[in-house]
Amino acid sequence: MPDTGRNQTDTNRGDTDMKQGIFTITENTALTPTTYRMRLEGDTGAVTAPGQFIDIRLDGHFLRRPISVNDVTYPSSEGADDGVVTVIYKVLGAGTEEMTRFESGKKLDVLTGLGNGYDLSDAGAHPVLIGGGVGIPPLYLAARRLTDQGADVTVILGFNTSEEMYYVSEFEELGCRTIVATADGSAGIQGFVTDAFRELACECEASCLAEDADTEYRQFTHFYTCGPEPMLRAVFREVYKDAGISGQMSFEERMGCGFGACMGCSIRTAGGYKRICKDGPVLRTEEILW
Amino acid sequence: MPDTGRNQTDTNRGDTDMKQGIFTITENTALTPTTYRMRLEGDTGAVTAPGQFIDIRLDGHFLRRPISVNDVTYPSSEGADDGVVTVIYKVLGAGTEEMTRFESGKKLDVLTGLGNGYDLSDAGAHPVLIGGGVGIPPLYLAARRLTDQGADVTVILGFNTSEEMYYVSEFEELGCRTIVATADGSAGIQGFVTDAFRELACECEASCLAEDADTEYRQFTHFYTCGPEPMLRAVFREVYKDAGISGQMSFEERMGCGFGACMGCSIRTAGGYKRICKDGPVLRTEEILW
Amino acid sequence: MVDTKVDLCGITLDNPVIPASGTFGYGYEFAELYDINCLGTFSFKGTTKEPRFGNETPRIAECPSGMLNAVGLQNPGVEKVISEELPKLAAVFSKPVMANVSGFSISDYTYTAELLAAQEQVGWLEINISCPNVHGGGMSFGTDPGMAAEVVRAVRRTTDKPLIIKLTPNVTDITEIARACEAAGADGISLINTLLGMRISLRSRKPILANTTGGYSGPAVLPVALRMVYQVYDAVKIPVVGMGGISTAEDVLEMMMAGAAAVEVGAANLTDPFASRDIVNGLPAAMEKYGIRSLREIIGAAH
Amino acid sequence: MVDTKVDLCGITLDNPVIPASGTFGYGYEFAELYDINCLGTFSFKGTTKEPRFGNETPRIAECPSGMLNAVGLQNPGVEKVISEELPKLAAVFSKPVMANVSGFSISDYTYTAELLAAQEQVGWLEINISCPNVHGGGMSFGTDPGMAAEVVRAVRRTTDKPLIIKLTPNVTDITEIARACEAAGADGISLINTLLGMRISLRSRKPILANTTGGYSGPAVLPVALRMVYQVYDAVKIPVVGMGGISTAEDVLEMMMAGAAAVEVGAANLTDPFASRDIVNGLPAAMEKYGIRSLREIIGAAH
Ligand SMILES: Cc1cc2nc3c(=O)[nH]c(=O)nc-3n(C[C@H](O)[C@H](O)[C@H](O)COP(=O)(O)OP(=O)(O)OC[C@H]3O[C@@H](n4cnc5c(N)ncnc54)[C@H](O)[C@@H]3O)c2cc1C
Ligand SMILES: Cc1cc2nc3c(=O)[nH]c(=O)nc-3n(C[C@H](O)[C@H](O)[C@H](O)COP(=O)(O)OP(=O)(O)OC[C@H]3O[C@@H](n4cnc5c(N)ncnc54)[C@H](O)[C@@H]3O)c2cc1C
Ligand SMILES: Cc1cc2nc3c(=O)[nH]c(=O)nc-3n(C[C@H](O)[C@H](O)[C@H](O)COP(=O)(O)O)c2cc1C
Ligand SMILES: Cc1cc2nc3c(=O)[nH]c(=O)nc-3n(C[C@H](O)[C@H](O)[C@H](O)COP(=O)(O)O)c2cc1C
Ligand code: FES
Ligand code: FES
Repeated sequence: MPDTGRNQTDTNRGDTDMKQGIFTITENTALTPTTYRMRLEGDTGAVTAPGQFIDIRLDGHFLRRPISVNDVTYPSSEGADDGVVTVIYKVLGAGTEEMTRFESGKKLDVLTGLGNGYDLSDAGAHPVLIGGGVGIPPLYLAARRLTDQGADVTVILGFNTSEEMYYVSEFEELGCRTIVATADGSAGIQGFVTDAFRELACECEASCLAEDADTEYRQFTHFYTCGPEPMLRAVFREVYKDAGISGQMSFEERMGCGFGACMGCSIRTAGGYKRICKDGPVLRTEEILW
Repeated sequence: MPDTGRNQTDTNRGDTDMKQGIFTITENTALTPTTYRMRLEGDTGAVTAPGQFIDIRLDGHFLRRPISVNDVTYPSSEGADDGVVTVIYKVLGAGTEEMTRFESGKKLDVLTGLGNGYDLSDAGAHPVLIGGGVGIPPLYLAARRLTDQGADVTVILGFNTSEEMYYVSEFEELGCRTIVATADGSAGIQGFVTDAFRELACECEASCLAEDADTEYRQFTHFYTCGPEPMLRAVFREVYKDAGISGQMSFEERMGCGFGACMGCSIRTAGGYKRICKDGPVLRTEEILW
Repeated sequence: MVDTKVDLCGITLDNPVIPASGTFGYGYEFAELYDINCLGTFSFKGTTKEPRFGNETPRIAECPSGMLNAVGLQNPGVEKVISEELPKLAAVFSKPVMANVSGFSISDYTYTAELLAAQEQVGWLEINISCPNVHGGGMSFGTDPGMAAEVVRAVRRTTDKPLIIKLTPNVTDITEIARACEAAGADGISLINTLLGMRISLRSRKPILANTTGGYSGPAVLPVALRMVYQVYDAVKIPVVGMGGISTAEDVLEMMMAGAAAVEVGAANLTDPFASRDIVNGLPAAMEKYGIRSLREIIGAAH
Repeated sequence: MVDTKVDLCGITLDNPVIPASGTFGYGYEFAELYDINCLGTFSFKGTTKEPRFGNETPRIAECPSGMLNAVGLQNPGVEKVISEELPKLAAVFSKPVMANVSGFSISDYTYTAELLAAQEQVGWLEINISCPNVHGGGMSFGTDPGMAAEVVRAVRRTTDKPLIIKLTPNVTDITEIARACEAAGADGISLINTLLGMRISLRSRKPILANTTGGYSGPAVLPVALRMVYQVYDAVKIPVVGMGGISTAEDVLEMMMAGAAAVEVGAANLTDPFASRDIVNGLPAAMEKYGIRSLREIIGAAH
């Protein structure tokens, strides 16, 4: 059974003092035919935790587009006047399609510091990060910070096919044990991230990680995940329910405001309703009603 | 009494085969603090008569913005691949305000070849061109073509104040006798274009122009005008009704389509209803119901 | 190869794209630009018994993602439409055309409808009981189920040609009006006509339109149109022609999923004269993108 | 110096800008960003007798120049609003606030209104008889003059505080409803609530909103809102609070010229958290541009 001892409503971890700012695009390049990385220079002071997101205003579209922080630097740490926030986005509809045409130098109106983000203090020694498709980007900053704080990080990345793969080497370069799963088997393990998790857990049962391996899978101390809802449900079932590992899951909802004002993104949790934009997007397994 | 002998419905002079094209801005400069000249490079083949207009699509605005042709060149006559159409616009609302920020190289979706335009074959030897404020631009191409065809052209330009003056020297360089009137008297004659017209006519009564000066003012053979409606009404009254000179007047209406499809711009004339965008914008004095 | 054919009251259209009445004249302004036979059909300018000049100008005002018009049914009257416009139209359009009819009394409607229905070129009558621009005019018929039904019954007696009733969206319950029209013998329902709106000039401090109010159309009205088409599809069995804000092939798909058997394109023709042609040309690629083999299969799919 | 003060049912506002109910929470999300005392006042989230979770997600869909919402009146219920939200609000907002009340029966309305009216912080009650998202809910009150009047009469008995009745635009004749409310004792009319709309996902071929339809707001609805405010201004003597699509200081002027004594700003707060503050700050320059010395002088100027 999962650990239900912790305070289930304490998900407001990020410093949620949102800021509005004008950012300048310094990079906008294709990582795959449909996935792009954009770097934005500006006041990144409000970006605190991995798993937070920014909300980008696009001309000709009424609502902003929420995109997770993939990485962030701050002025002080770089000697530059501004920090840089990196996002990775997939072309889905008209807005992201248009974003692919933006050139360096273009200025964007961006809200930063949105959402709670992942709480890394719960990671333990051996966290596992599980990302699927467009859910992978926020795990990168989490992985960077976790390795910085000395954790032994395993990363499982799921893609449909090898052509859609990106950021595998980036995770490896952080020193993470990085496992890939593809639905069509064109790279890594054939199957979903949960298949990779099972294989990994079995393989590890008798491995160096299994310090207190009295229960199956107990070698992972915590998990962090982000990805499409079917993947989240599978991870919830297999990693949390079956394997008994607690974790933190990042959700998506269509948003009106992105900063807690409109109740457009509320879902029910064990701790009452939560606004995905402000009380989330990261929820703990213990509060999810699945 | 004005000459009513001519065919009142024959205002379809321009070759109205409208074209849609993408034009590239090659210049966008302020002539006065609120008046800008924009040059657009592209297929100018549909632009035939002076007094025609183009219709510019602006991102973020639903309707196009109609602007008169100020000047035009064609590929063959310049040896270039494309022709250039020049427009002069005044900042009035959100659309023209936004146009001031456009930079060279920007591409615009433009309809060209709209409207009938002025019929220069009626000019006679001594035409007078009367323009007020933002109505001056289309007269420039008319003046250029009229001087080319050997007419002795008088131009009366009306402004509110000397600070808003533009294009006076351009008309002079064409060899036109150019008279300026300003409402505040800060340049030229103090008063309106009709005041200038009256002074001019009086002065000329005994001058070289008054070849058949049996009637007052008869030295001018025809007039062409464009400007704000109060000015058009004054010109209609004083130049057409009082002085008995026939002419052609260019009108403005809020437009839905700009090419004759929606009936958004219809007005009543002596020859039945006319669509300002297609049967106009130029109407003959004889068909105007004022 | 995808199949763009649809059926509208017994006539097969090559594709569901129909330029909307009042935005396509009698077709020949557009025929100068492209071969308008690429269209499913088109609905010509609203025709009345008597010639009408319409309202004074300004008749047009810009809005966010749309426009107001208060043309006021300018048209040369049904006799001249038949004697002058239809022959010219025949020269550039060889498919059955949709005749849009307006009126200010039941006898206006029957008079005009009967004459137009007798024209071989006319495939469908679209009876506009919804124009909001004419004082004391069409508005009243389209906002009351009883009066709407009366118009339909009267016009029904004049012709066997398909009768499509065009509804105004400026009502509390669109389904009530649609059902009344169906019961009275309509063969189809088209909607939406324009939403009643206004704009004011900050300079003059007066309404921009000479008519004070006007009809709002363009992309801004799409969500309202989709909702009403969705509701009417559930309320009646006869086909629904959907319109309001359509400007892309994807909008066509969305409107058909809401329940439209065919669609009309209005204001988009004004801001881009090639819009209807481009929508027709864009349909196959849009269908492939969303895995649609035949347009017939998606009509009402969202229900 | 221009004068931005206006009066609303006996209370003077420093300026006419009022964030609209449902788009400003209970104020403190915004109070973290700027001093919300710069606002005329604001209307807090629609409050009901019982706590409500509202509709399932998705609750939001994008539209041309606007958005759909189907939040469904999520709120903690009137008791908690009074015990928890209002004290927190008092810490960041020192002016009288507008209490927005919704209900599903007359007794719901009177129960909630009476409790809120008794709060010293509450300056006005805004009775929402128009939310289109709740099945069998507020909709029916706002679309029928008799039922609208019944709500007003009942709530009137519970309080002497100013009663502003918020109307839905999804009706055939807005003036009829407004007049019924005035006759029943309303002190003001606010409009428009959202236009009923829908969007469909081409991928799933289903409505985007879990609730199927939702309320359309944002710049796209401005022309409809202006028209209705203009009509209601002519129909009643009590002040009109105008809203629908306002996102700039110039929109405020236009709405006031149509007849609004004050205005509300809704969706604009969501896409730009500083929108209401910026509109307030932009008013003096906009007034100077159009030669307006006092806002009071332009109310209804377009008539
Ligand atoms: C907290 C959060 C973090 C996200 N992080 C990322 C990321 O790092 N990389 C990435 O590629 N995508 C991310 N997304 C999804 C991203 O917001 C959508 O793909 C994007 O908004 C689609 O915009 P569009 O104009 O291309 O699509 P359209 O379908 O045209 O958009 C229409 C409307 O629906 C909204 N919408 C559509 N799909 C989604 C969705 N899946 N989630 C939320 N809103 C949606 C849009 O924001 C817009 O308001 C995130 C979403 C959320 C909520
Ligand atoms: C045939 C014709 C030729 C023109 N030639 C010129 C020219 O050479 N130079 C120039 O500066 N202006 C010219 N105008 C006027 C010009 O079209 C308007 O100033 C311009 O459309 C204002 O746009 P805006 O967005 O700045 O104003 P807004 O007021 O924001 O525009 C809102 C809407 O109203 C329309 N509109 C506003 N004012 C006018 C107007 N006076 N005439 C027509 N539509 C209007 C706009 O096109 C737009 O659809 C011409 C107009 C016509 C009809
Ligand atoms: C300029 C203009 C004129 C119109 N005239 C008519 C008309 O004569 N008869 C009619 O039934 N509808 C008329 N309409 C309404 C359109 O046919 C259509 O119902 C409406 O514009 C909604 O579609 P859209 O959003 O694609 O424009 C007119 C619309 C416009 C914009
Ligand atoms: C997310 C959202 C929630 C809303 N909730 C309420 C509400 O609880 N009560 C209410 O009276 N109106 C509610 N409204 C309607 C607004 O107050 C306003 O009437 C409408 O949005 C039109 O204004 P706008 O175009 O400026 O948004 C809501 C609107 C939005 C966008
Ligand atoms: S999107 Fe507005 S509260 Fe979350
Ligand atoms: S603007 Fe459409 S006919 Fe003239």
